[in-house]
Amino acid sequence: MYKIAMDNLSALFQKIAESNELYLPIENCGQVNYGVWSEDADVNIEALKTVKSPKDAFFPQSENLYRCDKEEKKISITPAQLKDQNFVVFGMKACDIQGVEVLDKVFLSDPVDTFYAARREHGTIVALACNEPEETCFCKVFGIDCSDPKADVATWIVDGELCWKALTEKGEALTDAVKDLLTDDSAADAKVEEKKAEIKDIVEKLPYMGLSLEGWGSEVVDEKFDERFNSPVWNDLYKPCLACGTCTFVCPTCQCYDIKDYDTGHGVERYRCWDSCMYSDFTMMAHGNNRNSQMQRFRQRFMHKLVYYPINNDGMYSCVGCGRCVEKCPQSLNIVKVIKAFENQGGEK
Amino acid sequence: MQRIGVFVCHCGSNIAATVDVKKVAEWALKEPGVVHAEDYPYMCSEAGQSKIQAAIKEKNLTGVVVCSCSPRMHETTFREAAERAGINPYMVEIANIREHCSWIHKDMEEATKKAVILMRAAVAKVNLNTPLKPGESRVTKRALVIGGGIAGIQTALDIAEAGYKVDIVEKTPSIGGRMSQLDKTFPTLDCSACILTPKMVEVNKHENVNIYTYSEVEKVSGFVGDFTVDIRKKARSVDMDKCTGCGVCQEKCPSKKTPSEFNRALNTRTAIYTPFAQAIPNVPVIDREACIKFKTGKCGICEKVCQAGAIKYDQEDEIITEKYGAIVVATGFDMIKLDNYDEYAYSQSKDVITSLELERIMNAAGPTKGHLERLSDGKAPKEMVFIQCVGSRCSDDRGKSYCSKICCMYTAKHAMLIRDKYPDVNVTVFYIDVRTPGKNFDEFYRRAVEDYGVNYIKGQVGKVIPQPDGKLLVRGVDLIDNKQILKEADMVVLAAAIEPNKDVRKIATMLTASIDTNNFLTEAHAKLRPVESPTAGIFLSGVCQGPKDIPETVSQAGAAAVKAIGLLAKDKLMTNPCTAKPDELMCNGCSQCANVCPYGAISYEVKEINDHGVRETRRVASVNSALCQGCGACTVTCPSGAMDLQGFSNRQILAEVDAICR
Amino acid sequence: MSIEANEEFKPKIVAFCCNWCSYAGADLAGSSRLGYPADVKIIRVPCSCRVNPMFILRAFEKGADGVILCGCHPGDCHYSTGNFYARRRMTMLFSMLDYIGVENGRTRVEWVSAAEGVKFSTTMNEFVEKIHSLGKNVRLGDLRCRN
Amino acid sequence: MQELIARAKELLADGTVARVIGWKAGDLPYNPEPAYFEKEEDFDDFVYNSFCGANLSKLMIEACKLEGKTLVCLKPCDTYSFNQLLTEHRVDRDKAYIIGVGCKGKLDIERIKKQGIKGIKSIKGAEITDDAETLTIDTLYGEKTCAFKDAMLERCHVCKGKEHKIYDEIIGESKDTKDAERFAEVEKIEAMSPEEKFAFFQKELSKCIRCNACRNACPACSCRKCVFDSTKFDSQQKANVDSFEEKMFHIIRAFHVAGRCTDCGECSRVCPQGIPLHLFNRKFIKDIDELYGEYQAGEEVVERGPLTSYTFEDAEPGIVAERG
Repeated sequence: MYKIAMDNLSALFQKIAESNELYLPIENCGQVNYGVWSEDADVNIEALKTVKSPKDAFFPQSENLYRCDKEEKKISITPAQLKDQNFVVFGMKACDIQGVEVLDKVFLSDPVDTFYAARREHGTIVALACNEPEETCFCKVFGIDCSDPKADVATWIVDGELCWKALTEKGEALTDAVKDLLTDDSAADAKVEEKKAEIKDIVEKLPYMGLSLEGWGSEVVDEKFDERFNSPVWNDLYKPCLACGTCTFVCPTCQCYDIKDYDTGHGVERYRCWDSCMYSDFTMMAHGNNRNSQMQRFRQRFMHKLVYYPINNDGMYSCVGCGRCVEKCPQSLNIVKVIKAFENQGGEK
Repeated sequence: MQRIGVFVCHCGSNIAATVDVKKVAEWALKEPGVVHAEDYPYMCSEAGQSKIQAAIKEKNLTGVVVCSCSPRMHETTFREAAERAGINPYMVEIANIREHCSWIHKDMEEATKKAVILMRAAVAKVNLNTPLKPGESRVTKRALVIGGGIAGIQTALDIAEAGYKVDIVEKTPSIGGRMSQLDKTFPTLDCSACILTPKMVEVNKHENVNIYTYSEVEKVSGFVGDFTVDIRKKARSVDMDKCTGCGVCQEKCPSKKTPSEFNRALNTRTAIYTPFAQAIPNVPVIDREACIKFKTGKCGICEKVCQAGAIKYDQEDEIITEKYGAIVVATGFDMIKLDNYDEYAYSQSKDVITSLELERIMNAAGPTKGHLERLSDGKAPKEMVFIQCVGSRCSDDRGKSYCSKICCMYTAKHAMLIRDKYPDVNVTVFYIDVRTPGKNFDEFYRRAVEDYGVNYIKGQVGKVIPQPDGKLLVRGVDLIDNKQILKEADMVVLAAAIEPNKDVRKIATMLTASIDTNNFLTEAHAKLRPVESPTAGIFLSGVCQGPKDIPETVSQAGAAAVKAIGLLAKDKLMTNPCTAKPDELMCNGCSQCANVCPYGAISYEVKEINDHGVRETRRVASVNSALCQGCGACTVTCPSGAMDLQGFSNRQILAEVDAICR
Repeated sequence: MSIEANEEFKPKIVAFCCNWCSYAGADLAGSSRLGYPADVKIIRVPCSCRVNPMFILRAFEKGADGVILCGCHPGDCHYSTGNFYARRRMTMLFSMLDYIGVENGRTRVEWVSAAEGVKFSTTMNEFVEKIHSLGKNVRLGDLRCRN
Repeated sequence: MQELIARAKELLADGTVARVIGWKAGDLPYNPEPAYFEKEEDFDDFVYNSFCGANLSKLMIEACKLEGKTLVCLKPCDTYSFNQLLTEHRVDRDKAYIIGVGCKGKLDIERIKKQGIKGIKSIKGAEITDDAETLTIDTLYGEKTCAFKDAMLERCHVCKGKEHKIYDEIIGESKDTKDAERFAEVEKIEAMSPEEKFAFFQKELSKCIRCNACRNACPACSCRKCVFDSTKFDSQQKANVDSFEEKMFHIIRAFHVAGRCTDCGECSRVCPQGIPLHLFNRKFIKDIDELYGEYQAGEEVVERGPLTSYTFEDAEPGIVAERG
């Protein structure tokens, strides 16, 4: 295992940035979000949760697909360029990494989303274990171990040092590129193991650890599905929902997008941008909307994460327990409350 | 997708000299939706219009853009032409490449580029135009004339003669106006009263005319064809039906110190009074501010002496609400205040008077019974000086920038009358220019100079200095001999500028008629529509539109009447289809739009709305398109954009913005 | 030195004119041959109160360097009260633009009557000059449009 | 709180109201959610404490469409919003039973977390009956304390006052929390140079993710369909595609609520990115006060707001440049 002093991180970032675009948590006006590293960026690598997930690095909130240019009455189409530059996302937590896996299943399965695939190909993920998990975290419920994140490189902060371990070929390549700055230390392994145990210890004490996914997942089919889908509980749950898109936009796994045209005056730029199932025009069609009430849209979000997605993806949930929605919902609604609400139904009527 | 034809007008060389019209047409063909483009020397001509119509038919056009002069000039022409060729007139837009382009730019390349952009904006708009259909509204067959001077009287008579009901609202106790104060008229020198009084009688007797004297317009709402007007009939304190006009009350009234408005405050009147002997109606009013009974509760003499029992102290103002199809403004003029012209000593000497005051002095019914005499000592003057352009043609803000138009002529008249009646009086006129454009006007002026020996001096008077002996020292210059002149005069007459009646601004605001900085009402077109206000259904009669003399006033009064008659003759009017329209699916029913609507055209109804299958009963805005005039205030107030303006929709305007900025 | 640096700055200026006064004032400027730069392009609206702040922001978004709104003088509105509302709305909008750091000379309101051809022309000349002094609008430009 | 629950149950039982809108205890010490209570047993979860910051007045738009009256708990500042909604015919007074609830300042969990307090297990001092000056917070990483004032929402520091502007009855006491000038922040920005102003807003707004939480939480933004969701202005955007659109959205949003915004502070409270959105609205409020006379939206039900009225003598837009 390699290590580097935390004080020396800026040198490491500089080194990585020499040949890569580097995304990492940056503090701007009191909020930490992933952004492109620059020398004067206020890096905050120790922040547990960025406001937005690092999903943008692979699936940006808005991205151009192609442009139509009009010259007289001829129209030419130019596709937007695919990502062709290597980049590194530094400091991703285990939950967010699992989020990328959720996206992979959507965008890399047939038909492959070439924009996403190009980003995945050129991106290297450096993971960071969560030192001080918070009360809103519940990744363990989905089988995620935040003490031992799995990515191209895994890192831990232990006693003022960043311990570094390459796990994949991409990880090895990145490690080679920055080797000058790292020191090999076999003693670090033991320290990391100690740290892992410490983190796991805290995780056990988190309030949401006991959350049960009983009644959700890929087994919810046929009658069980109908029962859950038609449950009156939804009717109570959605009521305070403001129909804003906060939960979907901070979520590391939400992958719905809308395609829009932008009139540049000389032609049209077609772009996609994140959509939100909370919005009234979500899946709006010419005839209207097939989810025309907020209850239906609210239900969509949670049924998708906890039922539809698992059914289509071998039982994998598309919630990773990052807890961002728990923190950010203006009305304090969230997926945990939804799961609990059904739990309280005592295994349904 | 529209099929648009673009027609570029040369306007002879007006456009073509600065804008490469061929290029504009060429560029037009590159615009989305444009399937036809051509240029032609005069698009507005019969042949030009035929070209548009032919293209509409041959190319199946759905929209037309004409690049030409201002839409204010020929929009209607082209819309009508398009309509005759079978497309909706509101599918036509004008790109103004003359007033806004060729006439103000010199560089051909620059002007052509701009013309292309203006064309693009118009094309972008037409791409989003939708056919609009005018609605219909009723016409109330009754006209209102505001002002009972010669202009108002003539207009009312002409309308009445055509068979329509007409009401006159006159602020003072009698109709007659300024003309009733005049002694003689130019250039014929006939007696003003002799020609006016029969008219007054005629209008008063006319079965189609109803006169509200001592009344004012209080409120106006509605629109062309359907105005609703509140008229305040001020309490006269005299019962119009009972009063016989015997005049005893005026003889006996003990309050005699109020300056007479009719005699320009040169003498006084009683508290109960008729302004002048021939007043119509011949019913006095009680001036409550002067009346002892009203001030102290004591007196009541008039009530005692009135045999008819017509005195009504407890009479109250009455509000009459009436509907009209057309409104004619004939509010007339007043002389300016001379506070800014103290150098002429108007406020210092009783013998410095205005021309209108001179009219009263010369009039047999005036304060001096028609004898020309100095008001200070009653002596007959020997030297009289007239000063022209007092406050007219003024280059600074002391006076008016315009020429009052009538002064040259009435001064010649005064000079001539004085020289005729009092040959021993010397008359000197200081003038800047003498303007006599009018039938027999110059001849009239020359008679004053040549036959009556009036001394005209081209030059201005700098100061009038009252002397201890009561004479007036006039200091001026003679510009022709280029010398200073000092002249002793017994009387000085100032040809003060005329200005619109001070109430006209209030009235214009009520009528939403536009008014210029001098308070003259603006005509719809200075040359082609001089008696109409830009506000539909409002017509202009007399000096309220600009300075003019009696024959001009009378002819304009007739013209305004004809326009009003033309309107009243219609049973229905087509209403402007460019009105606001709410999208009920989006409307919140918040009432903000109704708050800013100047016409009260927006109301609310609770109804069931079906939004793609979701039914809900709720409050939504509804626009009365007959009342809506299409200003668009509501569209901006509406936060969701539920309210839009047809013909000037959000998307249309944005398309123009985009086209200009791209 | 690049070619662009030498290129003369040609501002894009949108003028919203009410149909009754200012558009007619512009017509009068035209028929009186009172020139002003061709950078000014006029959009006819029925009344100054028809101008939505979104139109103005949109113009900037699409690359305008200045936007001016002309209407009837207060009290002379053809619709009697339209320009009073426009006046408050624009005061608010301009104040907000100033507040977020947009140069406040880029927007202007001027009351021009149908009789004021001279005023229309001098106003436009002044405004264009002002925009020249401010240079290209970068603070409110749409990045997507620029490329 | 018990008095409130008892009264609500009573009104529900005697049929005066068909439902109650209040707050339901959350699953963490600080996340109660707005909720409907229709049966007596629902009240087991009823809570009213210093974390009940949400303004419930906007929920009344939907509640007024239901059968029967709805009891709604409104804090003093929420009553301004309710009045404004009444002004705009968005709620029905006859369908509402308003209990004005006392307020001793509301807490912002973000401000607590900003102080490095994490892994929160419980919080003492947030009960409405407490007069504690300090919050005692038990966390996974030990016990922490935090001054109540330091954890208060921005809006409570510039509180408009604890007087309920509309209510059927009042339950609970209030405590004045104002300790800052309402327009101080705005004045600070006004004093900046154009470059500084631009940099300030550019930085703050670059965080915006266009989640629309500010709009959707705002009681003044009650449009059935927002212009930013409709095609009417070609303004329909779901994401900021560039820096202009962030500004456009926030300027227009502020403009649309100008003269209608009660300064309830919900926009800033709900912003997941902590953008001080109230600075936009408060700027307009300050301008309106200065140019058109003091006006507090929602103080009472009025017919016309400042932007739907005028005077002949109003300032010209050029005043913006003159003020500098």
